[in-house]
Amino acid sequence: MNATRSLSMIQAINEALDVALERDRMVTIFGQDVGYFGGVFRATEGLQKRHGSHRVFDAPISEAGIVAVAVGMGAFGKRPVVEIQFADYIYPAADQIISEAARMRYRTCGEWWSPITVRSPYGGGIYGGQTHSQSPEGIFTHVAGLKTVIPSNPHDAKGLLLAAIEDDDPVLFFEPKRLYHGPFDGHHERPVQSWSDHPDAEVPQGHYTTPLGKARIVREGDEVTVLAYGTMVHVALAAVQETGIDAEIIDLRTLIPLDLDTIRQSASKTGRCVVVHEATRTCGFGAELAALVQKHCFFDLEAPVERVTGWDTPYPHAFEWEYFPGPARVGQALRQIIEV
Amino acid sequence: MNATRSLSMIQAINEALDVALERDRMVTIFGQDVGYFGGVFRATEGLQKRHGSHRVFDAPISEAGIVAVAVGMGAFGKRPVVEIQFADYIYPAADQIISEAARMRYRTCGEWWSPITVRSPYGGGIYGGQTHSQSPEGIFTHVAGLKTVIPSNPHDAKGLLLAAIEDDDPVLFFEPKRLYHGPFDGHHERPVQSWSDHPDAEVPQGHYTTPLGKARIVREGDEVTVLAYGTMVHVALAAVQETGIDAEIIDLRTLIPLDLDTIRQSASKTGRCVVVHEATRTCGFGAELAALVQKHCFFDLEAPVERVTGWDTPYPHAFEWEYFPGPARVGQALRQIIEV
Amino acid sequence: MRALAFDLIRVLDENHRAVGEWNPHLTDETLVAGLRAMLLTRAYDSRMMRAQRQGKTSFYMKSTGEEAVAVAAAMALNSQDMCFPTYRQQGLLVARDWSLVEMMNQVYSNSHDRLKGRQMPVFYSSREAGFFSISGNLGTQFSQAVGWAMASASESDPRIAAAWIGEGATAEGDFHHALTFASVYQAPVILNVVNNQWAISSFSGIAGGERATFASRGIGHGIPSLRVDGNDFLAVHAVTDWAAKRARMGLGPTLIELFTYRAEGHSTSDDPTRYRPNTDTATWPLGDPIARLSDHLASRGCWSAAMHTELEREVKEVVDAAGRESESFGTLKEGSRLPASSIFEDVYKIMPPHLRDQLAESGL
Amino acid sequence: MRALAFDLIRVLDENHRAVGEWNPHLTDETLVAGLRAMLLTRAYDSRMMRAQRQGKTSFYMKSTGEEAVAVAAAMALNSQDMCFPTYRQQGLLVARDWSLVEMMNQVYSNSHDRLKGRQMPVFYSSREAGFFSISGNLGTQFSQAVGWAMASASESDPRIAAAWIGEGATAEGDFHHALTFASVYQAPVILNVVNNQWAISSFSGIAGGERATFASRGIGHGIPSLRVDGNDFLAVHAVTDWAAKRARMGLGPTLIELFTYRAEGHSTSDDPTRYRPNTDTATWPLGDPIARLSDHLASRGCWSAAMHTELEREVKEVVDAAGRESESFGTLKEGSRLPASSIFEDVYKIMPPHLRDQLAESGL
Ligand SMILES: Cc1ncc(C[n+]2csc(CCOP(=O)(O)OP(=O)(O)O)c2C)c(N)n1
Ligand SMILES: Cc1ncc(C[n+]2csc(CCOP(=O)(O)OP(=O)(O)O)c2C)c(N)n1
Ligand SMILES: [Mg+2]
Ligand SMILES: [Mg+2]
Repeated sequence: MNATRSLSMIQAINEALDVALERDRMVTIFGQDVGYFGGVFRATEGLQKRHGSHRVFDAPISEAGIVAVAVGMGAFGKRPVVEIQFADYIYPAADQIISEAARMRYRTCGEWWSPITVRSPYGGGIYGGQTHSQSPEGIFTHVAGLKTVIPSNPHDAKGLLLAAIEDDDPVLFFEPKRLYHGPFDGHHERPVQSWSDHPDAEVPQGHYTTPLGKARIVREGDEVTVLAYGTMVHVALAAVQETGIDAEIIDLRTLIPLDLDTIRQSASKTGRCVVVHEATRTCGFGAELAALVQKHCFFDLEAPVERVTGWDTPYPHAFEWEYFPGPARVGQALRQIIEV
Repeated sequence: MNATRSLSMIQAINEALDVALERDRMVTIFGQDVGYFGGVFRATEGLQKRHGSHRVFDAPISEAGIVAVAVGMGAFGKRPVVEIQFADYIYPAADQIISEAARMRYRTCGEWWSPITVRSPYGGGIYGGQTHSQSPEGIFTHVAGLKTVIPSNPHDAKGLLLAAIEDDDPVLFFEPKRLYHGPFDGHHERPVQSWSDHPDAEVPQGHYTTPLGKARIVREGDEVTVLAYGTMVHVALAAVQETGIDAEIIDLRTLIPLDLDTIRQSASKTGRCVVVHEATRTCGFGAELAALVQKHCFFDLEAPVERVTGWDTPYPHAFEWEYFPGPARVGQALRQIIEV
Repeated sequence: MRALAFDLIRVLDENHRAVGEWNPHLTDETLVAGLRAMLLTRAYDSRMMRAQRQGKTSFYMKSTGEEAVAVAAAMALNSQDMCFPTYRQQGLLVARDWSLVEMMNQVYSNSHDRLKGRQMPVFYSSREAGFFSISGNLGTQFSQAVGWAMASASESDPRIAAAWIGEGATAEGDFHHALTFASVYQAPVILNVVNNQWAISSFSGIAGGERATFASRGIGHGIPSLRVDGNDFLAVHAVTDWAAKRARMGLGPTLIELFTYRAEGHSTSDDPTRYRPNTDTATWPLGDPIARLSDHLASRGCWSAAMHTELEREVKEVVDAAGRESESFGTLKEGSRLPASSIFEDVYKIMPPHLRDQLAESGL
Repeated sequence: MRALAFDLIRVLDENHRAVGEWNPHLTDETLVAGLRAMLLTRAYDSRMMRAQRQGKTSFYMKSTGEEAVAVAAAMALNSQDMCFPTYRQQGLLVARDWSLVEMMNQVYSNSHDRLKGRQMPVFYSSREAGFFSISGNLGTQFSQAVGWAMASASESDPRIAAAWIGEGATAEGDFHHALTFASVYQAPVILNVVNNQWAISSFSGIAGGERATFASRGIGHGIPSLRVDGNDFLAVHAVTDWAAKRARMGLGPTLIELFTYRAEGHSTSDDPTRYRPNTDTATWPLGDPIARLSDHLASRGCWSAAMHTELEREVKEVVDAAGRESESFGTLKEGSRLPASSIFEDVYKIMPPHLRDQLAESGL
């Protein structure tokens, strides 16, 4: 393994892009403000300077155009990595993602495909209001042909992003923006933490991949299984520490394809399962997880699968902490479920 | 109650639109080919002639433009009813539906809202291939602020459509195109049936509404609950007849807001639940139903909630009957679940 | 006519005189009112910017240098005409005498915020002021405005619609849909492209601005299109008035490109020194619209430096008084707030069962 | 230059002679090859239409009257240039000598269908023929073509891209995005708008065609734009050649409006008598492109009615032979089929666990 250093998540993402550009001349990066400026979150900082403005460049404010151009480039043989500035702005590109990228391989029987990666910061907690805080993953996990990846720490962010870029299927790579600069457990009232002392911020230099489709057991436990991804992994950890409940926390890392084996084993072992996500509840990815767990672990379950999620409302600017499923709400769900 | 006649579903929809235009001069109908021609499925036939081309007119091929214009008209005080020619073509309008129509009331605290109805034929079974067969309801049921309605017969189609139009929230009204001209139970190898003898094709004249948010128990039964909507209600009925299993079949009619009470009572009574839809499985509306039923009826369930759905693939042209969750597959699920 | 899409309509000449066929011949009173609204907008912006720096809110966006775009348009329109703005036309609200306190309450998400803390700062909405709810998703309002205008026309309502979009956001499909529908249905709408030359860090060339003017986008839709000096209050007033008259006469849409300059950063989250050489306002292309109007008034002999200074002082006082009042209702993180349970309201007209359940579950 | 977007470029005059500055001066052989490809396309269309009426497949779409649009373009392009067509440019495949049997296999979704029965009839795809997979969602290919062209340019690949869109579908955002990106990055792409005057039941005016030409949409993006008689084989060839040369020289995109006429119904699901007065092909505006090219060849003294009849007979024989061969591989509802389990393949490159489970569950 290569030597490691402690990086923030945004640095890890930047490094993954740098490595991808270095290793594969077909990798091309574009999006709004990603070129000269280096991205509003600095994910592409320095890349245009290092790799040239033919490979890293600014795009017009047209999410649909960005994805369409990526699909066309992918058909040519490029490996485009595009940025949607906020996940909330992915909807104009919905048709190109759902009708085109996701179905290209299928409708051409493998004659063409869309080896594209769509990076996008998602999630709340930065006072972004309803149009800079959304978690739209559940819309895209319904679409056959797409993969959806969400890292929870710098190490995985780099490894998963490299795996996503190298993957020949279209991948939506949602980045928990609240984790860019530090692990965040939902305690917004406490001082901001940095990644520097975090074990998962030890990022190897150079190239490595974290395979898509493999979950990670972040914490082993016997009383209840917590399924989470992105920011919510840290929230779940805080809730477990605060409640003292011996929960097994699984960081899904990839929603599609899902590591059902790991989930099944854990939920069958603990007999209880809490699903946590920031997205609105109804028809969110948690619905699928609950449906799967109740189906595959039915006879082992002691209690219904519970969901702790964002409410079925837009994300309200001034009340984001009432919307956000923080450690108190997760902890309460844990306490309740082990009583059943 | 007004006198009834037997109508096909497309006639019932046409009549609902006619009644709406007649009763409320703010109702305005537009979409591709809906004006002079009367719509590719004839849903708007004769309406332009009767109500004038200022109220019923053709729109450019721009789903996003159509919905945007409806949102603007709604803000003015009109009550637009727009048609998306096939549900597969709703994605270009995703941003205007999700970011705008769905959130207008919330973001303005009721100062503006979007009293719009988006009608769209959905579902397969007409050799439409992957872009004329989709069931995208599960994407929109995830979005707070939208209502989603799917009728299964002419009577409900008229009553629900009038209710949808009169509703002050944005409603997606998905019409099972395979039911336009007759009830269809999935037996594609059998002669086509017509609505004429069907009890639910008795449609009252004039105005009436079928309330949103109320499911209908299509068949009472004790052994298992089947949750279905649209075409699948008829498929479920066929499966029940063919298996002889005493299933309770619930036609949801409205997905959001959902009639959870009716579902809960039934599943608690039968202890078994099969969810049926034509859409792809993962993160479909069936996931939400399974998640809800296992949560609310956990201690009454004898078996895990099962889902019989379209596969997680695009809808293949020549193999649509292998994709379609027909009575054989539903019947098999029923037989299996009562064995548990 | 097509040439006007490539030209640059101006009224003020180098000597600050109003010249040429577009001269709107406005009265001194109107011009002073316009100057005051622009100064008020600028003073408002600077107080709110400071408030954000002081942590009183999360975010702010100034319109510095672009005040004429909004203020002159508002004054040329009827007060009942419906505006579909972006986040940089706060001048519309100011020129329409909408309450500064209400605006501030929104920016602070405080206990008196009419939008109940739901929207990010500057995403105002005021039905009363004919100012449509600002969307975070760029471009969406442009085609909505066309729908509103179509509805107004079909009701023979005298009100017309006006929409604004940034030159960067013209790349969104909504821009195209707006032009298409406006042209096909000849909607009574004014479609304004505010070309302030920057879209966050990207120059207008990334939106196609180096290949043709934004006004010329109208040509392919058969929409009369004008390109105007957006920092020339009189020119903006004149073209808006022309377009409004056309719309009211049933002659359909007009596209207007307002050439201006974003004199400051994109927002409080932005640092323009990272991507453009110099933010010195002295380099503003076309010149500060406020200074230019003030100079014009002086050239008419009805205005002086002293009067200008006095007006500046007066508007600052107005803004400060409003600020004090608004802050007494709380700021984002301090003072009284609305009940948090309100977050479950207005998702639907009537709260459906699942939201009632969630409200109960939330304990709010 | 801008005037060409409002004009109508023609080469053939009333006496069927090639005249004017756009005359491509093609050889007799080239023209006869073009005529043959157009006739072959028409014969193919009519056989497949009949096959659909006979229940051998679910759906079909003809290109009658628009053969020159595709065939002349294919002949002016290099055979390796990449085409992003709509469903009405089957002439591209024919002109590139792609196998008629393969095309029919796709229409029949039979056991030899390269697309494994997944796509609706006429949604061809052929990497070998440089013919991009047709999408059911109108417009999407237009902006994808720009991306392909940008990639080609950045690799200094000599191939250029060409895209087609119906005049109705220009209302989609993709059209605007294509123009924007093509202009900003000066992509080597030819953007063709096929204005056949109808979009199912709606006249081109519903797409804005009564307010301005579709070619003039390029002006606002600074894209050289030409409007051409799409039923004039020589004119289509000439403008395509001109645009291709520009693209290959690195001079960027060209927009071409091909003015033509959809002589038949939209598809086999359509009945045009319900919305337009007369489908008599004799009323074709601009005239049948095949007849016009045949007359032109006659005017050159190298073609006769007898030769035309013989060519018609020959292409019919070719089509019939292909038809027999393809039908021997099955038709939609008869004969051998591919294994149904193939529906689970190619959703992803490697079948993920949940699809393996569903495949097992399906029993296919
Ligand atoms: C659909 C969408 N995409 C991206 C963004 C992020 N964004 C916010 S403002 C902005 C720049 C807009 O520039 P312009 O349209 O020129 O307006 P200006 O800020 O100059 O007034 C961007 C990219 C957004 N809000 N919405
Ligand atoms: C996004 C989308 N919206 C609507 C349709 C339905 N549709 C199919 S063809 C057609 C008309 C297209 O007309 P035009 O673009 O002029 O092409 P033409 O058929 O004349 O070649 C429509 C509305 C579609 N396929 N895709
Ligand atoms: Mg700008
Ligand atoms: Mg057409």
